[in-house]
Order: sequence, then C-alpha cells, then structure tokens
Amino acid sequence: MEQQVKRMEIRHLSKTFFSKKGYFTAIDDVSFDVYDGEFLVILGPGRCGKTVMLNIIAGVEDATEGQIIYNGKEWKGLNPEIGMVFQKLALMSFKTVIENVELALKFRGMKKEERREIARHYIKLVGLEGFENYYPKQLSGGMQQRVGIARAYAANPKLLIMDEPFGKLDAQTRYQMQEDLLKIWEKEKRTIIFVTNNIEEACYLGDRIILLSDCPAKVKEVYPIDIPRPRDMVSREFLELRTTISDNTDLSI
Amino acid sequence: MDRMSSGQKTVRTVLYWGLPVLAVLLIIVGWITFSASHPDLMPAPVDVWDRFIRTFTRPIAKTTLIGHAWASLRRVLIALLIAWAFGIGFGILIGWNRKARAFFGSIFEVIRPIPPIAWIPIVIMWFGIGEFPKVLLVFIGTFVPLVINTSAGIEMVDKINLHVGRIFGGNDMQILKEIVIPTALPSIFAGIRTSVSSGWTTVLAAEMMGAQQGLGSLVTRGWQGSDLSLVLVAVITIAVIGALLAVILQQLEKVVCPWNSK
Amino acid sequence: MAADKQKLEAKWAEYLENQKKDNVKYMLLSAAGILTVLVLWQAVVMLGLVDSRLLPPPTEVLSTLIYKLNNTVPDGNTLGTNIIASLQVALSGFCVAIVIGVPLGLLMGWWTYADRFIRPIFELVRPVPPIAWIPLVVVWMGVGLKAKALIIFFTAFVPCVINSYTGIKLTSQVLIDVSRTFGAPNWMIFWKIGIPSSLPMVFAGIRVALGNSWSTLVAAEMLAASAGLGYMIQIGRTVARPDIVIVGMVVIGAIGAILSAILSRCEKYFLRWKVNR
Amino acid sequence: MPDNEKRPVKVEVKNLTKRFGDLLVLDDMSFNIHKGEFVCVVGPTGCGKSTFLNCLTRIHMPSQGDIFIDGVPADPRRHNISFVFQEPSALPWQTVEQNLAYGLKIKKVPQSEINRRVDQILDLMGLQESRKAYPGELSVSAEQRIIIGRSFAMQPDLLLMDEPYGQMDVKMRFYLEDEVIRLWKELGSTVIFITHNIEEAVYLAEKVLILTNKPAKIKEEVYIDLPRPRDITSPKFIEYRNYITDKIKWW
Repeated sequence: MEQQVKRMEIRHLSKTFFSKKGYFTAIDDVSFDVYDGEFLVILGPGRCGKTVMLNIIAGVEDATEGQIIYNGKEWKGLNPEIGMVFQKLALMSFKTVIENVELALKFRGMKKEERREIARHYIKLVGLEGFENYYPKQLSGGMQQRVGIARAYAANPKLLIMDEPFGKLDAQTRYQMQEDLLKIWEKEKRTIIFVTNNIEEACYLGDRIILLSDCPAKVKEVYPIDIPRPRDMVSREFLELRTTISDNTDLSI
Repeated sequence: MDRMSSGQKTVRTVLYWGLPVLAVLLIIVGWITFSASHPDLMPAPVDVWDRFIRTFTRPIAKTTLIGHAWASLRRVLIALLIAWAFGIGFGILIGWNRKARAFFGSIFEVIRPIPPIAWIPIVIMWFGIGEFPKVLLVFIGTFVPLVINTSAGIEMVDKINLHVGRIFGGNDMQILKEIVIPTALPSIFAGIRTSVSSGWTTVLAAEMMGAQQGLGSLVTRGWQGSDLSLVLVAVITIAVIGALLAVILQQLEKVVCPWNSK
Repeated sequence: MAADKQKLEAKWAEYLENQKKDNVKYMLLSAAGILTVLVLWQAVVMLGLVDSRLLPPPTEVLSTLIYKLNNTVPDGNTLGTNIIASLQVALSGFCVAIVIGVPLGLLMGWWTYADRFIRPIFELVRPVPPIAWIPLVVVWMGVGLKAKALIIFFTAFVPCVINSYTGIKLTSQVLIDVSRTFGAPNWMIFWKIGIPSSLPMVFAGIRVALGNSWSTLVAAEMLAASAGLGYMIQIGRTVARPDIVIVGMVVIGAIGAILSAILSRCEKYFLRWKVNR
Repeated sequence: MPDNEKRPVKVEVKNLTKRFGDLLVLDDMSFNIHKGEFVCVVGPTGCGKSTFLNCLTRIHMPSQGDIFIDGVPADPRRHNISFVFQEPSALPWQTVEQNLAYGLKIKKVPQSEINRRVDQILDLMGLQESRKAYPGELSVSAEQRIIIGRSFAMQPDLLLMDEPYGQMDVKMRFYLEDEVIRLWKELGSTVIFITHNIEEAVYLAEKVLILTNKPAKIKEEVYIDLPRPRDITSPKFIEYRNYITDKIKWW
C-alpha cells in the first residue's frame, strides 16, 4: 500500500482502573496508526479494554499513559471531528428517529430546516426513509442500529468509531448490516475504526485488522487484508485468513 | 392453554367478571347489616345519601359540599404549582451538580425525615389557621417527594447517554436540557404523583386541625358533632377526588411522555 | 514489568489520596451547609428579627432536649416514654401491615382470581388518606393503642400491597418458562421464582410503608393520645412552648432516619445477590 | 440411509400447526427425531423457530396436530425435557451450585444423586472455583454455560437449545460448541439446537432441518455426513454450508 496520510496515531496508550480494593490494567502500552479513509478493524476476544480504548480516543475518558496524535498534533479531550456508534445503541427513546439523527447539528446551533435537510439525507443513506417520526422502541434491532449510524454520519465526522455495533443482532441480520455498512462507507468515504469480537466480521469488513490480546489488551498482530471486495466468506483464502487469525486469538472464558 | 373445552371457557369468564361483582355486593350487604346492628358506630348507606343531599340544601359555614371540596382543592393546587417549580428545580440542581448536592443536599437530608404533618403545630403557632399556613403546609408535604424523585431520576441517567451528549458536541446545559431531563421525566412524574397524594393528605390534616372551610373541616365538624354520616360523606368525597387526581395525572403523563405509551 | 508495577502502585496511592481529599471536601461542604442554617437561625433570633417566643434559638432547643430527657413537664411524660409510646404504636401497625399486605399483594399478583376478588375492596380503601380514618376508628375503638395501630395499619398496608403486586407481576417470563419446562407446578413456581424475584420491589414498598407509618403516627397522636411524640408536640403548641415542639420534630426526624437506616441494612442482607455485573 | 435412521424414534411431530389468532406461524410440520440424535434447526430470521420449540415444551399448545415423545404426547411433568433459552435464564438469587441443581430439585431427584451430578457438570465445564458465586458476578458467557450445565445435569431425554451462543465471540463459540458435543456424546441426550448461524449448524448437526419463511414449513432435511471434530475449511463442509445458505438466503 502506498504511503497514505496518517489520520491518527496512538502512542503507548495504557489504562488502569483504580478502586479502593486495588487496581486493574485494561490496556497495556498499545500503539498503532490509523490511515486516512481506511476501514480499520480492532479485533479482540471477550469484553476487555476495547470499549475503554474507544472512549479514550473519543475523549470521554482519559488514559493513564500515552498520547493520541490527530492530524500530526497531540490531541487532548473531545474531538469534534470524531463520531461514535455504540453497541448499546444509546439512542434517545424520547426523540423520534429524525430528532435523534440531527442531535449533533442541534448542539451546533444549526437552524431547524437545515438540520432536517441533512438528517433526511443520512436517514435515506441508511435506508430508513419513511421512519423519520417513529420512536426507537418501535423499530427492530437492525433498524435502531441504522439510526445510530445515521446519527454519527450526520455529525459530519472525519473519523467514525464503531463499538461492536452489530453485537446484539442475529447472524443473518448481521450479514445484511455488514453489506449495507460497506455500501455506505464507499458512498460517503470516512476513516472508520470498527471494533468487534467476531473474526468473520473483521475479515469481511477490514482493510487492516489489529488483533488485541485478552486482558490486559496488547497489540498481538496487525494483519493487512488485500482480498478484493465484495469478499466471499466461504472462499478458500478468506477461510485460511480466518483460521490463521483465530488460531492466534486468546480464549477468554 | 387455548385447547380448553368451551364449557371451561365460560366458567372462566363467569368467574372473571363475577368475582368483582360479588365482592362489591359483599361490601354493600356488610355495610347495611353492620349499620343496622350498630347504628351509633356506622350510619346506613341511606342516611349517608340523605346527608349528602342535605349538604347542598343546608350548607355548612355558608358553603356547600362542592364549596368545601373546592376550598381544599384550591389550597392543594396553589401549593402544588409552587412546589413543582421549586421542588423539581431544586431536585435537578442537587441531582446534576455535585457541590450543590453536598451543600444543599445535607440540609435537605436533615429536614426530609420530619413528616409533613409534624410541621402543623409550629406552622399554626407562627401563622395561625388562615389560608397561608395551610398552603405552606401542603407545600412542605409536596416539596420533599418531588426533590427525592427528581434528583434520583437525574442521578440515574445512564453514563453512556452523557458520553453521547459530549461526543456529539453538546455543552453542559444542552446535555442537561436535551438528554438528562427528558430521560429523568418518568421518575419526575413518579415524584409528581407522590406529591399530589401526599399534598391531598396534608391539606386534610391541616384542615382537621382548624379551618372554617374544606373537607377536612367537615370531617372534624362531623366527628365533634357525632354526625357520622357527615364524616362519611366527607371521607367518600375525599376518596373520589383523590382517585380523580390520580387518573388525571396518568393522562397528563401519557401526553407529556408519549414515547412511553406508544 | 517491575518498573510498571512501581509506577502503578504510585498511581494507585495517588488515586486513594485524591479520593480521601474529595471525601473530606464534600463532607466539609455538607457540614458547612448545616452549620450556615444553624448560625443563621441563631443570629436571626439573637438580633431580634424574629420574636424568640415564636422561634427559640438552637441553643435553647438543645437545652430543652436535654432537660426533657428526665423531666415530665409539660406533657406528663419524659422524652423516653414518649419515644417508646410512639415506637410501640408505629411498629405494631407497621408490622401487621407487612404480614398481611405483602402476602396479599403477592397472591393478587400471581392468581388472577384472587386479584379479581380482592381488588374492588382494595381500590375502595386505597384513595382514602389515612388521616380520614381517624374519626371512624376513634368512634369504633376509642383512643387506645389498638385504635392508633389500626390507623397506622391502613396507611402502611396500601404501599405493601401495591409494591408486592407490581413486583411479582414483573417476574421474568423466561424463568417461569424454564421452571414449567422442568415440570414445576404453579405453586412451586410462585414460591421459587415469583417471591424471590419480587423481593426488591417488596422492600421498596416496605420503605414507603415505614415512612407513611411514621408520619401518620404523628397525626394520630395529635388528635387522640395520652403519650407519644405527636402528643408532646400538640401539648407544646397549646402551652405556647415552641422549643418543645421543635424538640419533638427533631426527635421524630432522627428516629425516622434511624428506622430507615435499619431497613437498608436488612435490605442489603436479603438482596446481597443483586450485585450488578 | 445414514445410521441414525436405524435408531428408535424419540420425538415424532405429526402435522404440527400453530396459529396466534388468525396469524399462521407453523404450517403442518411433520418429521421424526431419533434417540440420541443432534438435530439443528435453521431458517430465515423470524420464521417461527422459537414458536416451534415452545410447542415442544407445551409453553404454547399446538392449534392442530401434536408432538409425541416415546410415542406419548409430550408433557413436561412426565418427560425429562430441558430448554436453554436465548435470554439468560440463571436464577440471580441462587449460587452457581444451586442453579445447576434447580431442575433436579423440581424432579425430586435424591440429594446424593444431585450432588454427584452437579460435581460432574462442574468438573466437565471447569466451573469448580465459581460454584459459590452468584450469576450476577460472572461474565455473560459464564452465565450461559451455567444454564447449559443445568440442562445437561438433568440428563434430559430431550434437550432444546434456542440460539444459546448468539452473543459469543467466534473463539468462545468454537470452544462451547466442542463442549456441547462432548456433553452430548457422554450423556447421550437427544438435542434440538436452533441457530441463525449456518456454519454453526453444519459444525454441530447430524441432521439439519431447514424451515421456510413464515408460516414455517419443513423445506428439507439434510444429513451432515462429516467426521468429528469437523474442519470448517474442508471443501465438503463448505459445500454443505453453501447448499443450506442458498435454501434460506433472504439478504
């Protein structure tokens, strides 16, 4: 791959949680680069360290050690150019779909018609036209996650962080969402950091995979993937890649 | 369980509707027999009905039953409006801001365990038995549950929603207005419901301690004049209005929080 | 790794240090809050802004409290006897309400026919504020312990039934289905699944019942009693002794807080499995 | 004709139909499941797989037709059926030990036998050190393993599992799948395993039942003739996987 522009660099990131009873290290000296416009996947077993890392990158949690270099400059705290999609959805149940999607624009003080205009564009992009005035509770799991994606895109981020967005969906809906996400990503190019514990999903989506160890999270291996898209999950090279990664993954009981 | 024979099904429906009717009949019959055998302890339903009519034809303290009911309701509503504004505002303040919670919260924690009714004597000593002390007492009775529920609602907002607010560029006030308060609304409504029932109880107690008008005064007047049917008329009116207030609040919540009911 | 270990230990010590500093800071803030109120109260009376016959300063209230510990003036009982009298009445009505109210709520929540039969009677009792029962109960049973306990029973009974009813209705259907697949009969599912899963709500109901009992006690004692904190306050009012009234209020508040703390201890013990992941 | 056809029939489903009001969910399903057979049921999302299981356990009564276990209409009280639901169903107020013994206590199994079986399951699943813990204190995967352990402790003649590993990461799922195969081989129960994940179905099943979209009918029964432990990259495995995927692919 030719030398791309680095959107972000993570340098020696560590995070330890302290409590009265003792301390627990979730992330131990993790460093990796994020290239501009790339679909980077962070793959790790179980539930340890991944969400904390994303919270640190998004600026809602601070690291015990290490820096985040964004566009060449060290960055501390919240970053308006970063949007996030959550596994637990975190949609506002009291807002309709369109009110949820336009949240970031409303916070920026944009006028109503303009906000609605942009929100409608992204609702159409994720395939939810006609559901603008529904409440999240009335939608299926897959559709609610589409609202989460539309909300993040509507904030016009340069870097989109996704924390196991398809974790709660059944296998078949998950395949559908993976295909749709790639279509959306190709139509509206953004740098994406996609976190998952599903190896098949990682190999299907990622330009590169960063494999983390079990707690405390360390970078075990970085796998560039050069299988052309759309990838066939049962093709020989896909399955071989998957087995090599799976053999290298820790088992977290 | 849907393969039952039709016979079984009819038995179930008969029981389902028959039992409540049976219960109500039992109450009425019980009331009649008890009042027949102990007229001094319990007036018969007929006497209560006559007394109910008489409250309109011969008003007590120049006000009919509706007048008394409105006197009590007016006191509660005035106090509630003030309590809602202050109580919810104060609840949001101590729920949202840690320093305020430490400073004001501690004062509130000291006053909280004192039951509203325990305030009656001191308030009467200070302000007599006019309108203001009664409204003040109802305010005290409604303020506490509001603050408890509102601050609890604000504190229990899921941390992830706050993350959403900050990541999507909201400042503290925007997050409070757009995310935290709406999420806490159901709990605030629980506070409102409790405050109404507690306000209704407190106004009665205040009126029973001394008042010219109000359903509480009717209860005391009936009690001291050993006119039990008046006491019953007043108690039934109190119960009916109490139930109506609860129903109105339920509808209000459906309007204010449509997303819960949909 | 050793170097990291030391760094982590140092960071941990620093964290504990900050925690301690924060706790002290907030403790001082709380104390400051209460102190300002007391100082204001004292100043307002001392400067004569408010007539001390209406609002005694905290110092006077404190001395009356100590005085009252072993003196019977003006209501004829020492503070101790009043407290015991109040506790006796409140706790008897409260316990009977739990013993009857909680099982009734659970039964109504589990068996639809029990619900259909008991609900009308319950819905008639519920909206009546407990104080409205006082005249009827006094006519029926005079002003003795039984009468006041019955009044408190009414006020504690309602929340026990409602919360137990809602609690058991919220039992997770999955656990019921699992038990049914194992062939458990309905009464066993009620016993092994219904009751344990409704415990948190039952305790919430008991907490409300305790609050209600304690506040209705004061009303009952004001209207018809010969001993108890409510009675003491009432006498304090009639003989224009605001310090007695305030002492009564403070003691009622303190005991109310203690009872609620005891209840929290029990709740923590019974619900120790409710640790969240 | 694969050898499991020669085994006696354990579960016989005759013209099973289920209607909720006028919504037809299961449409005249008939098939047999043999003693000790591991059957996977796959079908498009929302085609009524769970309703099918609920009819088996009498949580829902079938509208027409019936289900026979050992020739007798299925009855949870008489038959020894265990059901692993999709949502976590451990009793939060019981320790791991008590949870594992819950089903056995209902079936009034003697205490000595209960202790023996609980210890056996704890050893088999390596949960010995957390036997006194509450489910709330363990990870989601540990809780799910307790539920599966509880079902196997019953040594049920029929074990039903509704997508038990939906939330697990792939590595954990391989581990749990091997574990369920080990338990199935050792205890010889008849297993009906529902899943959306076709790879999982081909990895586990001796026979795969493919259901159509709503209202569910039996589209096809596919016998998986692969040695164990199965290799997910072997050509024959992929052939089975593609075959079944084409039958139900809606996305």
